[in-house]
Amino acid sequence: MGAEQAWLLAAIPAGVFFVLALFGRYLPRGGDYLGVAAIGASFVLFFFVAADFLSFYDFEAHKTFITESISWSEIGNFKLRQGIHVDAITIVMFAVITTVSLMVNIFSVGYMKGEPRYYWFFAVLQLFVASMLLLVMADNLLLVYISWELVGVCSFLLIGFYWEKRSATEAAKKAFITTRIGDVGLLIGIILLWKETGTFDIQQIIHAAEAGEIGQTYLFVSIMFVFLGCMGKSAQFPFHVWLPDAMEGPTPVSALIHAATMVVAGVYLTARLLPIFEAADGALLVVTIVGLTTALLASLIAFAQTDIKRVLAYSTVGKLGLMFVALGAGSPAAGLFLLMTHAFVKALLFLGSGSVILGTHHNQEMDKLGGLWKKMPITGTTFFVATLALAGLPPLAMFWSEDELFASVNHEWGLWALVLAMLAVFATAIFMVRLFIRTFAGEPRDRQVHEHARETPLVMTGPLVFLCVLAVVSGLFVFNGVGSALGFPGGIGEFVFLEEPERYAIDWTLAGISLAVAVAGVLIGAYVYWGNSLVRSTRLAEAMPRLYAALRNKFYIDEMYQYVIDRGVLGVSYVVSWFDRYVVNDTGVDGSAQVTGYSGSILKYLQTGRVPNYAMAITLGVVGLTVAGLLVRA
Amino acid sequence: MATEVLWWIFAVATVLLSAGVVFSRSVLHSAIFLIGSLGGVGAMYVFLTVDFLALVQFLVYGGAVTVLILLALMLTRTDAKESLNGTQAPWAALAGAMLLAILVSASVAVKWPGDIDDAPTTIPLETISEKLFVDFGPPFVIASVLLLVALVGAIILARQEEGE
Amino acid sequence: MTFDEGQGYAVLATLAAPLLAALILVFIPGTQKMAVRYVAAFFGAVMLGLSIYVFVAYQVDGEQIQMSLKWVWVENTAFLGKDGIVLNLAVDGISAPMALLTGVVAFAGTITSWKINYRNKDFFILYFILLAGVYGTFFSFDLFFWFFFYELAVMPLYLLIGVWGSTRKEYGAMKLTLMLVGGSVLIWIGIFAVFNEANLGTFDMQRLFAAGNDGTLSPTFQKVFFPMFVVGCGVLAALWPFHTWSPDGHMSAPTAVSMVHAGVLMKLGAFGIIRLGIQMLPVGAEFWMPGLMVLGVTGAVYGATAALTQRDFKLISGYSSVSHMGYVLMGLATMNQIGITGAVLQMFSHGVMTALVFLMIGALYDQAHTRDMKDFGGIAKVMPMWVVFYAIAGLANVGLPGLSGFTAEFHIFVGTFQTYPVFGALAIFAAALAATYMLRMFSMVFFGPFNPRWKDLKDLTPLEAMAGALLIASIVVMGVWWAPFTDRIGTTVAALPGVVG
Amino acid sequence: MVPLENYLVLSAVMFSLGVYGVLARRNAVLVLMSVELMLNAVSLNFVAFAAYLDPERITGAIFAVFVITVAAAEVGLALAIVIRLFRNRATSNVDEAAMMKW
Repeated sequence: MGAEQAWLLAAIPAGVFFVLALFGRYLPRGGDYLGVAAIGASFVLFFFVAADFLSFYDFEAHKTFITESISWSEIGNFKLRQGIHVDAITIVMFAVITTVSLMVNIFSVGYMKGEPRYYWFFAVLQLFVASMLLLVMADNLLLVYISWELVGVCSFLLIGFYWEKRSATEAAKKAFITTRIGDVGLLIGIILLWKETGTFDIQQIIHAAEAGEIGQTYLFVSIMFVFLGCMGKSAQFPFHVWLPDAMEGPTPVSALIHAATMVVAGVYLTARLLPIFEAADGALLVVTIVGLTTALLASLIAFAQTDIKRVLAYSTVGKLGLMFVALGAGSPAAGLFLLMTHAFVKALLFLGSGSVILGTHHNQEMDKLGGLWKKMPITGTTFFVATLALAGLPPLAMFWSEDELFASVNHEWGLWALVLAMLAVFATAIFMVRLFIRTFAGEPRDRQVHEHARETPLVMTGPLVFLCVLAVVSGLFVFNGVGSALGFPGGIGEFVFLEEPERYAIDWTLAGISLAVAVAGVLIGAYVYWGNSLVRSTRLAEAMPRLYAALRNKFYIDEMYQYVIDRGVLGVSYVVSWFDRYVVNDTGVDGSAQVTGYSGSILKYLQTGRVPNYAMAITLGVVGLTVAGLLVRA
Repeated sequence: MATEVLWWIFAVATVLLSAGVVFSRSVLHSAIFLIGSLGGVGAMYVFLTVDFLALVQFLVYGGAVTVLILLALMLTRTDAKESLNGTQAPWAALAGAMLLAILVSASVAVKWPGDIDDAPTTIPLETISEKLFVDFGPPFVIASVLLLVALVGAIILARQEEGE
Repeated sequence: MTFDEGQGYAVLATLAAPLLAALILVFIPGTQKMAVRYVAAFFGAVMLGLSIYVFVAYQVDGEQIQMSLKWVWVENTAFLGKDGIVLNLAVDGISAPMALLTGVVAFAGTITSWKINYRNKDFFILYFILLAGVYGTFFSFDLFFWFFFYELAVMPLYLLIGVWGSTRKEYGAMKLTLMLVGGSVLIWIGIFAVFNEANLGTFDMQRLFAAGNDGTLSPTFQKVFFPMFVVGCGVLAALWPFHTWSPDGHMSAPTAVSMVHAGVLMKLGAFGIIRLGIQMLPVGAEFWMPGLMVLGVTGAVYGATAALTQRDFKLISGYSSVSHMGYVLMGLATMNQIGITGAVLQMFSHGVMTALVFLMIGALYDQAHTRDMKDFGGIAKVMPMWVVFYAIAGLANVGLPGLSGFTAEFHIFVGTFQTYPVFGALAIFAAALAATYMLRMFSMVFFGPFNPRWKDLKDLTPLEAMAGALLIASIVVMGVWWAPFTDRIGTTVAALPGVVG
Repeated sequence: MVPLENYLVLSAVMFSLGVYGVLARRNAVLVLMSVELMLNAVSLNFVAFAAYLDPERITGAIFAVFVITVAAAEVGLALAIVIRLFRNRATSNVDEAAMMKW
């Protein structure tokens, strides 16, 4: 089992998908064990792949990849190959995806118990993971696009899992269509890159871009189209609207979407193609600006949300923005490191909130929760750790990754970007504390909910604990010592890099500021939201009613889109339908038929029905034709 | 010379009789003129030395057809006061005249190949029979079937049905 | 008997099977409805088998035109010279997948029609005659017979829709037939013009193709008559703005006829553009292709836009057919190898997926007797298998990778970008619109709160499921492993005149 | 001797008279008689051509035989129709039988 067989990682869950989809309903327990086993197998295989990859690793050149491809189709010069490409980025993504997916799968066994279509949930989950794994190991953009779309359709199926609920269906539709609009850009970008380089192979395209074989403007335009796809998938402004609504799916699905699959696809692809972004002047700046805008916007909106999952969703949007900021600073290490730590933390948070939801019998409104820590100690503790981690407190994972981020942003763009990024982190700290306090701490707001709350079974708390450990330690991967001890060439910066490896050195000033920001955020949050009365926060909201309303309504972006869709897109469709019905069909087609009929109704009077008239017509016709013929000949 | 004079007499007679058919004010007269006219054509066949055809002409037209027509006239008595001509008679005259002009000018203007001024070549009966029964055998048979069909059809059409 | 000749008989058998079926059915009394069904199903299976054989037996690295079989019909009379009219059957890389498509859709349609009870003997006779026409058009390399079979395929539609149809069937049938016949007239005029201009005294396509290439058909002539063929065939391919028969015709047609019509017959139009347009009048094609491209893009975007707000299932499918056939025309108009290959792929792909869509619509309509989407909701509760099948068809429509629609559209997009990047971008945008109207329908019909009015709906019958599974298998095979298709199509397309590699 | 043109002109005159009769007459039997005139004119033409221009093949003469045959059949049928018409409509005028119009 070497890295060349990495495709097995995706193939096993994919195979199980077919088994479960076709026969799942006949299997005992809906075949959930098959699902867990499949992803467990992928998880185990990942270690073999990683070990094999590291055994190949060229410590001198500091860069290694393993690639394997087969010919797929050939039309003249248009040759398509499909294959896998395993390198450092792939290994990191594998680690994140397999780990989180496995935890989500195990958690779902408890969470989804007794749901209708239990087997179907697990089936689609397998396909979801398989597509994502395929996406990160694809060696060409065509395969990237294929798995990209498969990820999209799986998210559609999972978000809309409770299809009896109109809101779930609508959310699924919104997710699919919003990302699909980005995908239009992606496909255009891919084909534009192909047009210039004649290949879909990612490495060859990167070579071509780096060698300057593609004109600057052309390269910029095409990579921006590709980036549109990344924005859509990764819920960047202005495509971020689908992600909060995607909460309508079962909570484990949210965990998967937010942490390991779907949204990180955009980050992954940007990281993968980062050399091209670098080669195109200005592309990185666009990435940074999009990332910062999204991060700030999402952090603000999260303040005014009351649904646990919705708050978490906006925090994801914000963190995704920060990942793009990291990538925009030209540091794939920072971006992927943030992706990884965030994945563990966010999976933990979502599974934790899933645990809360199940423990309180499907209640996810913060206004009805509170004081749950005592009732649900394990969930509460892990959630607490995750909250602090997301807020960026040391020594928890996200502190280190955000530190890396700040360092690279500072280095690349200077103070303005650094300040904005920190602002986003600061806001995150505040609303995460708000979330935790209102859910777990203080006095219960709804007695009934509180009394029926209970801790969830081991199959759910187990993954929580495991992820909690990762949320604490995964940040340490930044240190070279830790990396080397695990057999890696060093810390994340030495493993994933663009041009040359960066040795991690902690910048005490930045770290201090970052720490200060996080602590300040946490304290302010605690001050504002502590206690049951909500006096301070209410006063705050009342002080700025319009801002509060704007935040509460997510800056009216959804309403704006709705307006555009209703009035714009559907309006055009009505116009086209009208045009087709009345102009093309009734006027053009039926109209010509009517003209024929009308002429007939006039000309019919020529048919007197009297034989002599007809005979006369014939005779005159003969005479006329003869004369005409003679004239023509003369 | 004698043939020519004779021809002219017959030709003028034929034309006059034909005119009688279409201009006469009595149906019966028309029918009688028609007999004459058809006989004139038969005479023309004689001039053209196709005696067999002349014979057929006299038998079929002079005999069968005219009898049929007379029979039909008797069965469909018409009101004597009624005009025999339709409203488009003047136009019909015009159309006929135009057609005549075209036909005559065409017959005169065309330069026919071959020997056209001399007497026509005699066509012996043997040639006709050979052509008719050997070369045109199948059409001949078909024509006979056609006659039979027409006969049956005519009977069916003209038959008095029950309840009429 | 050489190998090739033997295979020629396979082609002849494929063409003869539906005719034989129609002939046998004539002698079965109309009251023996089960016997009629068994005979029809048997011949459907035979056709499927033979079609698969023809597709597989086509040698990828052999000559372009294989399995040839000639039977001189009329020659050396009046205006016809040597090989005047020849029943010239053969297969090339484009007609091989088309034959396969016909076999698949025909078989699916046959077993779907199992439940037809009203005059099913007459239905099947007409149905098989139509199929014979389709096969004949795909196989004929003689202009006369090409047109003969083309008309043979179009004519039975009138009766099939007019007698066995539903909603406004007389109107739909009449409009469809008149528009298609109008197109045929243009083709017929064009065929005689070509015959006259080439002055070879033959309707043999290959000699006429040669005439088109070596200048016997003058450039001016080609430029004048190319639009005639394109419009004439384009009517059948739902070329914008001659597409309006498609929504109405599909709305009225019975299930199997919709399947065969949208699945196969519409492809005859595009096929005709390849055969008569690109192959016979290459200069005209080169001159007019930008215009066809514009019409194709218009159709693609227009159809997708109009489908957004429809409420009748069949209208959605009708408009989406307009949109997808727009892609086919775009692919043809690229005049490069990838684009035209993509167009043929799309012909196949659209055939199977639309057949599946109409199969599903029929399965619902037969029970619900309404097609207004607003009436439904949460159907997934009572008809889960139906929903899965329909969803697969819909997603193929949307161009989801792994299903045939993506394979085809991807090639078309790549081909279009080679020559017309802006149109390519528009087409990709139309594909996103496709996602919108499909998902809108999904969420209105499949999902949402269950409407108890439909609690008695039954899921697919085993026969329908079988037909659907066959179509889905085709969709998936082409979506995942498209090399067998591109190998066959690509080489033949490369040999078309005026096509860039 | 009599040249070919004479026959042609004669037949042309007869034919035109027949045409006039067909167009002008109302009585169906008279129309039929005029048709006979036209047919005879045509036959005469055929025979004349055969005798003058094509004495070997004499297709014209043979054709005349067929014309006479067909004419006989036609007269039989036409008169049957006339009788039928008269019986149904009590008229044999062709311009009164206009049932087939729109």
